[in-house]
Amino acid sequence: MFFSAKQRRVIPGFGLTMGFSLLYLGFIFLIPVGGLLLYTSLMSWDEFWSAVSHPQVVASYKLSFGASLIGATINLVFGALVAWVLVRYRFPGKKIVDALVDLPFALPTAVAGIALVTLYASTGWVGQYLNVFGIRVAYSQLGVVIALTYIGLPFVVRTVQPVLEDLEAEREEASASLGASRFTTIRRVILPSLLPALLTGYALAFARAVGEYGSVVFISGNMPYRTEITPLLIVAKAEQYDYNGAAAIGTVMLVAAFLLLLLINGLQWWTQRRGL
Amino acid sequence: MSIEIDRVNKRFGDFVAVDNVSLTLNDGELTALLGPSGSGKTTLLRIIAGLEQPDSGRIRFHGQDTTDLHVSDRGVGFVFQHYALFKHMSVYENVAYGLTVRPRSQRPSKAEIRKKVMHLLEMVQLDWTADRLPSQLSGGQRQRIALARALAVEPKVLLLDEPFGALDAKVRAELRRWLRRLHDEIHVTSVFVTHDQEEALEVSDRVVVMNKGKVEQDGSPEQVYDNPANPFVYQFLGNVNLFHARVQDGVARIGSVSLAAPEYAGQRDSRALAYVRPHDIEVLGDRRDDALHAQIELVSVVGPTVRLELRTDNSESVVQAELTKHRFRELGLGQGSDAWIRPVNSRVFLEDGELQAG
Amino acid sequence: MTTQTLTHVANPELAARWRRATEEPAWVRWTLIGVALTFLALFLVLPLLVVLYGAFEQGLQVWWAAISEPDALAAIRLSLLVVLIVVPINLVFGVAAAWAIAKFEFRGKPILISLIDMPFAISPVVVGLIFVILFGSQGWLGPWLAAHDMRIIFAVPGIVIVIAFGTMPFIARELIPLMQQQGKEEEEASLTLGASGWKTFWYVTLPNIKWGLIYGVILCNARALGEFGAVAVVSGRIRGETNTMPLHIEVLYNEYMFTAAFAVSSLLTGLALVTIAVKSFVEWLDERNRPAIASH
Amino acid sequence: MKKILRNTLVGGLATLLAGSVLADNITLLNVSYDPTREFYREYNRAFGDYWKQQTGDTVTVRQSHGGSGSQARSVIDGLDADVVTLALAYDVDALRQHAQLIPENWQSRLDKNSSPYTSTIVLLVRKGNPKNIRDWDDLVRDDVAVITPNPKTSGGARWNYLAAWGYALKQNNGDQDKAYDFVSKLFANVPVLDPGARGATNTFVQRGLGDVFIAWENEAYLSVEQLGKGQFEIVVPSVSILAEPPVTVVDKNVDRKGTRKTAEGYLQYLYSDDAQRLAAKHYYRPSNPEIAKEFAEKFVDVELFGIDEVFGGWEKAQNEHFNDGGHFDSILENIARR
Repeated sequence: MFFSAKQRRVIPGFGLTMGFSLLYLGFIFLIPVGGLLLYTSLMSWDEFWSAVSHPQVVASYKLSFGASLIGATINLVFGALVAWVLVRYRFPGKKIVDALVDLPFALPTAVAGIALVTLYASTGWVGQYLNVFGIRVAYSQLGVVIALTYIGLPFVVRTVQPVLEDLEAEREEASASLGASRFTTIRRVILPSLLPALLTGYALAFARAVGEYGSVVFISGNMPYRTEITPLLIVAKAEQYDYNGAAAIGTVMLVAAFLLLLLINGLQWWTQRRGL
Repeated sequence: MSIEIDRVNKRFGDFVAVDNVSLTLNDGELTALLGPSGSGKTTLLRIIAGLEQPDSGRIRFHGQDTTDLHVSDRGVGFVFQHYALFKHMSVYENVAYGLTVRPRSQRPSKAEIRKKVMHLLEMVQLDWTADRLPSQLSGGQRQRIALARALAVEPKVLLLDEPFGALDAKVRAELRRWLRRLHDEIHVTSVFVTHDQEEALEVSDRVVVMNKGKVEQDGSPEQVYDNPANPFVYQFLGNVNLFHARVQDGVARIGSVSLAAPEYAGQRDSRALAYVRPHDIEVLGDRRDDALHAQIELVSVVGPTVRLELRTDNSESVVQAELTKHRFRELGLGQGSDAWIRPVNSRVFLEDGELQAG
Repeated sequence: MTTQTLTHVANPELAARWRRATEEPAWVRWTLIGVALTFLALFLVLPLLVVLYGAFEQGLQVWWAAISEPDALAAIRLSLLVVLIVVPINLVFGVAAAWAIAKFEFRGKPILISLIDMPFAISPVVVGLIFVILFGSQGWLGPWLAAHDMRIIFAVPGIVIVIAFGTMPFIARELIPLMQQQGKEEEEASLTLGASGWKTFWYVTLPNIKWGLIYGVILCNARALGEFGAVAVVSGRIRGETNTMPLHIEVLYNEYMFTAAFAVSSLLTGLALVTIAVKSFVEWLDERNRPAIASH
Repeated sequence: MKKILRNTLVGGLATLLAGSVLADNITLLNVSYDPTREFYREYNRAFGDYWKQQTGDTVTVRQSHGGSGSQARSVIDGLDADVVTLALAYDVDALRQHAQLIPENWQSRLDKNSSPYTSTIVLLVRKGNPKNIRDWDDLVRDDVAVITPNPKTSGGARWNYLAAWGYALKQNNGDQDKAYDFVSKLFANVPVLDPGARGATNTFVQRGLGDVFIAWENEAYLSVEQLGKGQFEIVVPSVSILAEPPVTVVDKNVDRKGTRKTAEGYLQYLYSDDAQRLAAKHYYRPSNPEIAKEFAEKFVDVELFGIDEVFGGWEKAQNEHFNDGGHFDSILENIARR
């Protein structure tokens, strides 16, 4: 039996906690998600396939996944850097900066979208200067990347930070005593230890970005084939009473999300196995 | 309160942790469960406590079946290897915990609790730490607090899991003696788990040697040490030298040396191993017929004793011998000297399959 | 030779240049700090300033008028109501799930953890869609609900459910690693001392997970207040009735009442900032309460 | 929760006490599209006063605004609207097609095709008209960026699209292919497709994107008056479409809630002189010609064509142009390919 302890346990409450967890998961999660899958499975294959493989939909996958990939990569680089700076260096205002990292978790996405477009539109505080160089952020694919970078920012920082804090100085000292330069030490000793955390943060940021809606619609141009993200397309389909199409695309995203999570948990498993 | 362990079995997946163990631990005794890691001793202790459920078999306290009694109703005091002190509570609160969580009807008054806790803290000589947090104490102090906490509920039996495992050598030795004295004072039936034979031999009234889930030997420290039941116990209880020997009619022969082995009186010529502890090897400076020639390879002085490593003519392995510094000076030997050695006390076990009635 | 070595050590220039094996040269350090702070300024501080500037551009009075207007108050009330329902439920769930996962071994554990994680990765829009398909009057359960005069979507229950869905992992996710790392020795110790399961949880487990729990609640709270995409689909946007704060912000924005939109945003941002401040305070308390264990 | 419970209770009570002399508290829900916010805010107050006078009942009207299509979807999925006041007949008709919430003849139940006010599509340009935009022709010039919402999700944008298409037909003697090319060129100039009309206004006005904004007449005036006085000018094209935003009672809902009488009164009152003037004040063209005359100088006289005469009704227009695989999809595909 899944989800049942092998036998009576000394610590009490297994039945109660497991029962409540499963009941709650079932109500709030499995019934709806199962419902969507069932709904999709009632469609014919042709109908499903034509809905999810229409060029406009495929273009939106490319944007959603592509921009998420870029955003997550930016977060990978800068998130690692921010985590490094926050853990290793001392500078004035460090506590405040550390606290601010959580802001994208806490700020409603719609507000984030409005704030970002206010900044990056060609009349905005930042946009007007970028405009001089011919860089258009708002209403372009770049805008989508910016929004997705914003909402995924805390993930890499917050997964790498604790690992970096726990890293023993001894290994670095050992590397240095063996004649390695600081750069070599970082590349050969520190980076490999951080790799699992980096990948986990990367995957989480990516997964979150793929599904993001609220902040993107304000800053992306929403042009089909060019700046239309998949979640927006789902909304558009639903609003044209095309629930089948919406559900089909939704299922594709759901499956993508699940695969991503499997990847994340696989990474964590791998991490534990390597004893890092 | 006696503890009766009746044909207890416990597996974890494919791993047999406790293999059909039966034991009776007497009232007021301090028993050591001794064995290497993975021998099942901790599992057995946790089964007695009710922290693990046996796959089969019964546990009885004073004849009363407690197998299905929940740990919180079993009335055992359990001292954890890593103390398991409640980090967020002061020392006082930790010790008082077992009393304060009792149902209101059975709970002593605040003043009584206070009196009792302070008494216990005095007993473990830590009354001055009452207001501290566990993290502010040293390892040895934490261990004593954990013990006081377990005693506060007046347990019927006291169970200790590797109680000194995480402490340094000096503190271990002190605490060991202290535990012995404490037990003599309160006389509660106690069981402790250890992998350290010295600890088991020094502290306990009784030693139960375990290996691979089975009891190898059960007896007083002297019995176990002097009369190991089998090669495993012999080897586990301290350093030992192995000599290939031949046994015939109650005599074991190691080269030119003969040893009495009355337990094999009717044995025909068989291969055997003789186990000799380093301090049972007599080292002589002069040649003797009933001794083996050897060369001293290494001399190390450890406090009042001298340990020698010698190589015999017919053996590739090294023989260890132990003697007093005084005796060593008398012999006038040094590194590289020739010497003659003679086992004065040994235990002979036949090699596998050689046992046969003569 | 000896003298020379001594002079070397005493050489102030060299002493100043001496650095730890685990340190980078100063210029590298400051460059990295500079790059990181610039990145954060662009991505975190500027949007925050935009919101605050927009909110207070026309003075405190206008700001106050915007957030004390009846529809805004209704949105605030609704958001708080939702939070009051969702956070406690998710709190109980988080603790229960973490207890089951951290204290017991059972098969299917990784699957359970993955399921708890799923809402992180599912698009809020898909969440909204799922509930419309299930509970909409054209949906599967819709006719039955209508026949029994029950409303789920376009009413408070629907909003509560989608927000509960989206914020489900936060507390559980915070507690699971914490409780796994703490093991179960203290609980066992408590049980051997005669405490019941509830008492053990209350006196031993809870104090140990307190800070993680608070942090999880804070994050869950913030997300519950800020959830937009899924709520937009199931709320029906009835002014003063089913508009949560983020939806009300969108409404105001679409009515060209930018100052008001930013004012309500600033309220949420303020909440986020307070949240973060509380979290930092909580961590600071935690650090202070954990006396330095003799190190190295 | 409480409110919904109260609504249900009040609804039940209203049914029980129908025709009695007791004064009731009645709540209506008007589900509308984006640009009507300001108008209905004022109209609801006026109607409340009027209804109190007439019947003694107190009416509270709740508003829900959003994209016309998305609002219709919400009502189909169970949003408890008493009346809908949407951007186009097709969206209202969806209530019948998908959920049988209203009868087949809904559009003939009220005067003027159930459209108490009309509007048209005009062009909004920046101050001084720097790109010198005079008519629809200028929108397909290479140097002009056009802002319009997405016709797939916005009702107003469908009017925009059809207005342009109708103009091109007129210029080319009804040649559909040429009209297709014209609209294709126009959309090739569109940099942003907001999902709703209000979002598009924000893009043009607040973010300064684009040279010309195709908008509802009332939205255009609102931008000129409220958002940036003196920053924008309205250009009225040579021909445009007669936009008829229809209204209807949602029969299934009002019958269940017992609010039919009030809901019908609410819509009837839209045709009253006071309401017509109020509509005009908010830049909607009154459907009552008498009142329209009063505001003659406010609304430029422009040649308007109807959807029925040029496109054969909404059903057909929707199928040919906006449904999946329609002209609009293929236009977007062609633009993307270029």
